[in-house]
Amino acid sequence: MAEHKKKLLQGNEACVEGAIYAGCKFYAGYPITPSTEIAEGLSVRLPKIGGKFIQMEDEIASIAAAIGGSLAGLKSLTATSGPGFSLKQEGLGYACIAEIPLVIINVMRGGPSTGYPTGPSQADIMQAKWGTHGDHPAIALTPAYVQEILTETVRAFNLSEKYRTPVIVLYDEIIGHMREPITIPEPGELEVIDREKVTCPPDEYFPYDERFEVPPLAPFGTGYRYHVTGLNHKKDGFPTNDSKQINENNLRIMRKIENHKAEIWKNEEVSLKDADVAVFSIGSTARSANFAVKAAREAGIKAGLLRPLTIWPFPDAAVKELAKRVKAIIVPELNLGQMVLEVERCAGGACKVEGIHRVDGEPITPAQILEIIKKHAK
Amino acid sequence: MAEHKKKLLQGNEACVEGAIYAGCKFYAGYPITPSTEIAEGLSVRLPKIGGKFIQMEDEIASIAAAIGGSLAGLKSLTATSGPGFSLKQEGLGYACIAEIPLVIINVMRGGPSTGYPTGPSQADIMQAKWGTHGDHPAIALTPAYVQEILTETVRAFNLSEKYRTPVIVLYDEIIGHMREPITIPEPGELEVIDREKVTCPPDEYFPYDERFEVPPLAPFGTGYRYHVTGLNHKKDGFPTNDSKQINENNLRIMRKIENHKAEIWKNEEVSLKDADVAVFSIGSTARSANFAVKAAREAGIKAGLLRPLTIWPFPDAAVKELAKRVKAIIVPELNLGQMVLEVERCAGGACKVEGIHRVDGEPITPAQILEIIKKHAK
Amino acid sequence: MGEAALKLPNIRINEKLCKGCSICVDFCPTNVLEIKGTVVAVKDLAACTRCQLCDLRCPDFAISVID
Amino acid sequence: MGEAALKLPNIRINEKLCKGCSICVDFCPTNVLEIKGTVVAVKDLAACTRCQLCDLRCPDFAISVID
Amino acid sequence: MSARYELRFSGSGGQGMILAGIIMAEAAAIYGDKNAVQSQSYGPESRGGASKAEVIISTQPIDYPKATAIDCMLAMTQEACSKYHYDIKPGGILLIDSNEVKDVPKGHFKTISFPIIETARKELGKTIVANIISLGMIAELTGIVPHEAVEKAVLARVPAAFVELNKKAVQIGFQSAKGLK
Amino acid sequence: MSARYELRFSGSGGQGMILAGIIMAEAAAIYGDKNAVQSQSYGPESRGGASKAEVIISTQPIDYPKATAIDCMLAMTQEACSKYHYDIKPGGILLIDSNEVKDVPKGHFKTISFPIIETARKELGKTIVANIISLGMIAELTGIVPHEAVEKAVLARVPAAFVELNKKAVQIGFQSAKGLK
Amino acid sequence: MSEGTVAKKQKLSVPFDYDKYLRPKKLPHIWCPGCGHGIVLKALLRAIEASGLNKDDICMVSGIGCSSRTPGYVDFNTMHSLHGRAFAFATGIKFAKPNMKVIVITGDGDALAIGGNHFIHTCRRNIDLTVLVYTNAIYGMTGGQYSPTTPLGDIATTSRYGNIEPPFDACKMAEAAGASFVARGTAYHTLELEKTILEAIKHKGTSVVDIIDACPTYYGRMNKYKSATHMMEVIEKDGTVSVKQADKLPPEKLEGKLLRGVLYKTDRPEYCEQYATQVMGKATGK
Amino acid sequence: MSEGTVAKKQKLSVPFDYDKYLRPKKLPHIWCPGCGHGIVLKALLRAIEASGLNKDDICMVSGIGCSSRTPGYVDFNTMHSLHGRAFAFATGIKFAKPNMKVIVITGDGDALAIGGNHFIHTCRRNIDLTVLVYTNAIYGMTGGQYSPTTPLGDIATTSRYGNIEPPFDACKMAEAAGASFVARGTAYHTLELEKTILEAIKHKGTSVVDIIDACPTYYGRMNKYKSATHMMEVIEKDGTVSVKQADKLPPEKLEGKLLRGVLYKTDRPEYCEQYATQVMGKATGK
Ligand SMILES: Cc1ncc(C[n+]2csc(CCOP(=O)(O)OP(=O)(O)O)c2C)c(N)n1
Ligand SMILES: Cc1ncc(C[n+]2csc(CCOP(=O)(O)OP(=O)(O)O)c2C)c(N)n1
Ligand code: SF4
Ligand code: SF4
Ligand code: SF4
Ligand code: SF4
Ligand code: SF4
Ligand code: SF4
Ligand SMILES: [Mg+2]
Ligand SMILES: [Mg+2]
Repeated sequence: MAEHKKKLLQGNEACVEGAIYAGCKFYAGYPITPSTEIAEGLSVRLPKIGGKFIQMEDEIASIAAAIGGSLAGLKSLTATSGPGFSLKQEGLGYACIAEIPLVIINVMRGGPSTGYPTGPSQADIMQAKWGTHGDHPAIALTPAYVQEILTETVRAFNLSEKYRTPVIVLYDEIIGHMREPITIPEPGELEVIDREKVTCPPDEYFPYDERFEVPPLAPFGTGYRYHVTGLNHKKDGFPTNDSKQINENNLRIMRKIENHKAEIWKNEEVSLKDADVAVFSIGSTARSANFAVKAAREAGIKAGLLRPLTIWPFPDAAVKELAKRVKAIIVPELNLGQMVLEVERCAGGACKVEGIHRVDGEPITPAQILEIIKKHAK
Repeated sequence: MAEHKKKLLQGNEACVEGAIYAGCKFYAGYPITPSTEIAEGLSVRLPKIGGKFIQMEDEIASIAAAIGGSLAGLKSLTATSGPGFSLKQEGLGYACIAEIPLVIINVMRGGPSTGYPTGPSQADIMQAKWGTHGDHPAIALTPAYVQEILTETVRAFNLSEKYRTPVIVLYDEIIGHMREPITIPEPGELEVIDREKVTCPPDEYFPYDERFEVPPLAPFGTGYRYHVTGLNHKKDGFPTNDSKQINENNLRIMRKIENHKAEIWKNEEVSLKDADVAVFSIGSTARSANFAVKAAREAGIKAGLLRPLTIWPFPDAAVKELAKRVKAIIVPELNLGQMVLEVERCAGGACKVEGIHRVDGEPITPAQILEIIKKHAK
Repeated sequence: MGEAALKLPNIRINEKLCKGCSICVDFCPTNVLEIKGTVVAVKDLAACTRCQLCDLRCPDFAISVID
Repeated sequence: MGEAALKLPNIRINEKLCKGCSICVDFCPTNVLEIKGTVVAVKDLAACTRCQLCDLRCPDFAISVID
Repeated sequence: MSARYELRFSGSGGQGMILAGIIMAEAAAIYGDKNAVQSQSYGPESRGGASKAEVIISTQPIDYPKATAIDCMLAMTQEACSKYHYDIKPGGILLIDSNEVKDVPKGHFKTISFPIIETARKELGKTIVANIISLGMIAELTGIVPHEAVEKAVLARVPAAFVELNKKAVQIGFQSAKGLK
Repeated sequence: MSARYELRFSGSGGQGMILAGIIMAEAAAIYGDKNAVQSQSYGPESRGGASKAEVIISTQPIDYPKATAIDCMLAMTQEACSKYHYDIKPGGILLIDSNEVKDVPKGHFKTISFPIIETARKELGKTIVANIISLGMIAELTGIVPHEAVEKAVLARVPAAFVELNKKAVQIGFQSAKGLK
Repeated sequence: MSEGTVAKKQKLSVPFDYDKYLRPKKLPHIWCPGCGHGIVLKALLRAIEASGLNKDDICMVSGIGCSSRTPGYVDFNTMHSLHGRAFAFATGIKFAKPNMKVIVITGDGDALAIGGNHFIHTCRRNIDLTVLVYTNAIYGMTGGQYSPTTPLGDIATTSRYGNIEPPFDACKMAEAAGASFVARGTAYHTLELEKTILEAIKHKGTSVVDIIDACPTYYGRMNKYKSATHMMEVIEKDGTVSVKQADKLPPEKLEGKLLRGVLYKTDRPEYCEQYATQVMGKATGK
Repeated sequence: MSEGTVAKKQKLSVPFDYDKYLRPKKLPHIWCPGCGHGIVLKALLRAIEASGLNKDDICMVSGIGCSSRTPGYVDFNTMHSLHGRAFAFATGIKFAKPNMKVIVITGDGDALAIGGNHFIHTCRRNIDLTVLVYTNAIYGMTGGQYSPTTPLGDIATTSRYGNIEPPFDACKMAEAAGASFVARGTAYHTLELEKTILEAIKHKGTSVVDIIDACPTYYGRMNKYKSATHMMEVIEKDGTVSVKQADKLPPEKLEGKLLRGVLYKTDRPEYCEQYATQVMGKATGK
């Protein structure tokens, strides 16, 4: 039975399956390597299930249309890669302050600029948090396996609807394009969170009601007429000039994520309990790390892996705790040093922190990681 | 004599003076509060001195045109604020990898999104480093006084020409719009670095020659015909597929800044030598901090101020050293916690680090800072 | 109708909304209105022809004329 | 001129550049060319009218005809 | 810090409060021998509503550019007066337009009333120079900058055609304030 | 890790190397009882040039998806062969098209030559199925996946009109390889 | 035909109850004394009344600018989005909920400078959006820089020596890009504008109305107009000719004048309908 | 008139020495077998030869796409910029160095999808750029998604059920936006194209040449064209009519056909010149 559900899919195809499973009904995007297969897949699938696909004139229009689709009540997705992700930054900030659920996929390729379009990279991690101007909440998920791209895409939609905020899914070209056998879950097998329905009378509805941690969002056209703006606003959505309200507006959108970090975090641990040396890694690099950790264990070294599936909010609690009980944390990443800065900060001097960085378009190999593990195990 | 040169100018007007002094001959921009006065000033001034001003159709076109102007040999500037800065991110990455000198001013206003357009903010600091996709070098300067906006604008042009890289000047709306008496320096009073002239025969010219740390840039139209691309490229500027060369390309643009951090850094210290409690602050907030530090000293507390004028590359050496000899570093900033993360990382647990954050559109007052200084002095 | 013609129109001015831009004054064909201080005022009600131009062109929802 | 007409044209093919797209073959009015393996080859040089269409439409700088 | 003198000019957008602030700062720092910084607050629209300009004058470098305890504040409208008077320091001065500000705030400061706009209209036929009259008055009331410096600063900022008008306005300000101290 | 079996299919863009890799992975993981991952490398243009697909087959979960030491590699062109043969492991297999690869690389692996494309043309009249023939050969040479699984996987991937053609191709592959072991 | 005569001919139910469509607590609006944006808004509200649409079914989306503040004052589903991007946000909303009437309010800067690409692509798709461009020849919100509709030679804070960039004709652009309804109106001709907007709202497909109105604060002051009234008379009244009149006028009388009224109208398949029938239809095998 | 006849009439110096303008080491280029981009490039190089311009004075700027790879192969001052932004980069270069001849190479996606706004603003300013749009009705580089010029009903990887977005007419758009020279050519009519490009290069002001060429790999395959040749015959030869012929043809014969040749040409002040005389002139009191 289960065998029939097993398929050999590309990471990007699994993303399509995840979106469909999560109830995504709206996709707006603009093609870019190596994320295009997501758009291609959804252009075929969505209209079959009453969903809509639109190819917009650019990435800016894509995120705007996706926000519009979401505000009109459809779970919405846009997918892109580096250059397109940079262009979407202004729209991302809008979704944050207007509190519109939205999922954004960034299949990371070599940068900066046009860089190395067909090469893998993990160099947009910091951008996922800091790319748009002003302070804003950030949730970003980092699957490493094709099956996980499916489940994390579903989780991204869930978090985005639950917290009324854009959620980013980051994965590198390697897992975006590689194929693995995966199982499409049965309906009901994975949790799917739908937008909370608004039931109060329209004149009692405030789209940014501070009484709620996450005020429910009534889709446009459902009888709740209200105002949405990217300006700092009051609970009724209208712009304000009052410093108290501006403050409250800015803090509330952060708080709703900050207060629920523990629920948003998701870490996978591999033989970490008794580890002397830990590896902290995501995506395809974490797969190398996993291989290396197993090899280290075989060689008698107590190595372990902390693999965050939520990179933003940064898993600081886990890293702080870990730093106290290991000699070193090794941070291999396909960039010139991003997560390693956060790990260093959280470690606060409690253990050594060493990054392994690679930006030549090739993956970090298990051997590279193993070597550094051995160095710190001594 | 000097009196006649003294003028009461707005921060943004001082930026205009700085640009003119530095030899800026090309401005391309799109209006946005609170940076518009820079464009307005240069639209009047540039054509008087043989320079060119163009108002483009948006911020993306603005940074592109400015890069074009620079490649054609003119020192070029573009200025903007939050939303426009987000839109310029893709172009910024292009300037980094193509190594085109360029100065970008971001007069910071309340964000995220449209936010609070007339309110001050310091919430684009992390964006200045991480806003564009992929790894890339970043230089960002942070003046705090009107006079300093002039001198730092000149320094920005100098660094950008010297290192063939975009340089960002970040200041908040308060100093952008406030007026102070300033002195326009005489020609020769400040150093002005012009682009190194290329003299080799055209067939020996390689725009990305690895033999130089910073290969000189021959402007388009001067007989050196070469290729410029945002793809990873070889020394001749043509795209490459070779992992060694991709690696070298990515590392070299970082290295040229990394190796010269000490020259790029610029810190002002106020009574820091014997300080027990230090404040780390930039822009208008540093002015409050200065006030607070003096008040603390008057109250017998050994407080001091470390005020970086170069925020990127982050002054890690100074902070690391400082952390070892103070009880606490206080980081007041008009955001919800940006520089404080870097300070924490550099402190590495050696002293306490506490941020003071404010995002209600009002400045952080000296009293707010003094209170925290007192707390840590105990 | 004849009766209505005899009755003077009722020109309602919302002083809180009027910004004194003078558009209604300038376009009134029969000089009914004037600016007084910073807002509009009726100067010659009898001359009003109920043409509605003042209302139609007021940018501020500040004036209306009721038959 | 008469002499030139007698002389056969020189059709130069750069096999390193030819991608075998067949455009030159298809548009040659007198069937001079053919695809051999993966690249173009001359089949009937005598038929060549020197019309240059093969050169003009070759996307790959791979063929030229010298009088 | 005691050398710090804080002024606030408030009124409605269009009454020239920012210009008054700029001129005062120039009088102190360009035509006088002090330091000065001038700043202002905009509403989010950058147009309309209450408007304020602040000037800090000091013999020392000025760090914090915003008011902390106002030495002298001008209020040309009721809205501005009510909104902004709260941080006048004990012993400070509040100068109000007597025709505009009817609800006079109470506090440990000295309130001086004068029909500034009316004076501008009556004496000079132009209400537009009310800000310059008030500038003269403040110079006289506070003594923080010499009259000559204020006059020079005013004249440097106005177009040639309005030199005489403004000269008169600032003098009227000096004179009017004399009797009010 | 010893359970890890690494395959590489290389040739030029358009020869169906990636499809061959996908089918092999499906044979192992969908129609067989193993795990498999398939990955590929593109040039920066995503078109033309040498192309390679890699398949890792294992009885255990597969972490690192790229080749570390190749058990069996196919090279359909000289360029691909020269570029990609370097990490075949000692004792591994290199299958080459004997008409295409003239400069046969040396190493501690077993090289097997066969006119794959020519066979496709001669036996089936279509060079397009050369990749399927090679797939059958590799299945036979390596024994890593059962023939039935390979056949099922091939047939599931091809359009109905080409079922017979491909069935024949894969059988030719199985047969041709038998004598070459 | 003067606007006065029109007023008499057009059956007016006066005074019009604007409050029905306003969020009255939000007034006074932020627009300067004499700003044309308020006049345009009134014409729009009357057109909406005439259209018989239900408030719940109307969505209004704007970008950033003085004009783009309009949605804040009206009691519909309203969105004040990003500078230049209103079209794209609106496309998402409309495509997701095709039964809503989606109106885009935008300024000449918002629509034609930063938003130019979304403007033309909206027209090309012929998605059913009603687009009102408030064309005041300036960037009002940022304090008076020249816009893509500022006439040649005119003064703005970034063209102190006179503007050298030729202005766009939004109507020509819309038509070339594929909009199926293209019209122009002015704030001065407010009743005619109401009719034009009503026609635009009723049209199925992208309808663009370019509306000439005045920014007395910046454009007016810098270009020596004495008042808002003066601007309305010179620019809107004397500077335009209705298409109907234009037919009867000799070419010299038309020179330098913009045409008012419905300039282009055609019947082309609408995007959302096409998607429903062509794409979803084929995908589901219907 | 067939291209063969043209070939005979137009004085050909054959074989043309393309190497003079190429960076021969960079060949073979990355384009697929039969891709029209190479044919267009050759016409361009011949036109440049005919223009007599010096290589040092020529700058070529492109965006991103297969077409935008052109600058890498030619020996000028070349810039491969960002997707859609070539116009803006080129504007900066031209404005900074008005003596250079700046040529923009762009694709239908690059120019008309993401770059649409810069395209129309370039035309509006009438800055002296020669713009060649390689229109192959597809996004080639990313593997065959529909573009703003894909015909209705056609198949692409994102329009598997048939495209429902009406295509742009780049020439109409350019003219409406203000370009002072607008023309169309095809790769098939390569000599005519050469002449058209030469005229565009010689023109002062923004000149736009929309060039229909073929992407056999994606657009061709998905839409059942047998070969590059087949595409050139059906789309380029039979699908277009030259303006000269068009005058003589009855309307039914023109239906569904695109016009070739110079479609619009006028003399309007050029941006850089205006800046020099109007702005710098006034600023310096000259
Ligand atoms: C990305 C971005 N760039 C610039 C701005 C600044 N800005 C706000 S409104 C505006 C122009 C508005 O002009 P227009 O659309 O004509 O509206 P008006 O104010 O004239 O009604 C500009 C440039 C912004 N908010 N966002
Ligand atoms: C910002 C950004 N978005 C998307 C892409 C991906 N991309 C590269 S080329 C291209 C389309 C190219 O189409 P076209 O301009 O028609 O050129 P062609 O390849 O057809 O010649 C796209 C979408 C990119 N490089 N940058
Ligand atoms: S209704 Fe007509 S006549 Fe009466 S006040 Fe208004 S404009 Fe004047
Ligand atoms: S038009 Fe309206 S706002 Fe203007 S003066 Fe008349 S009533 Fe007042
Ligand atoms: S020149 Fe003409 S006739 Fe000769 S081969 Fe070429 S196309 Fe054929
Ligand atoms: S047209 Fe050129 S590339 Fe094509 S087959 Fe002929 S010579 Fe070869
Ligand atoms: S600035 Fe101009 S456009 Fe804006 S509200 Fe004022 S008059 Fe209207
Ligand atoms: S994909 Fe299409 S456009 Fe690109 S090179 Fe190949 S044929 Fe040309
Ligand atoms: Mg405007
Ligand atoms: Mg194309």
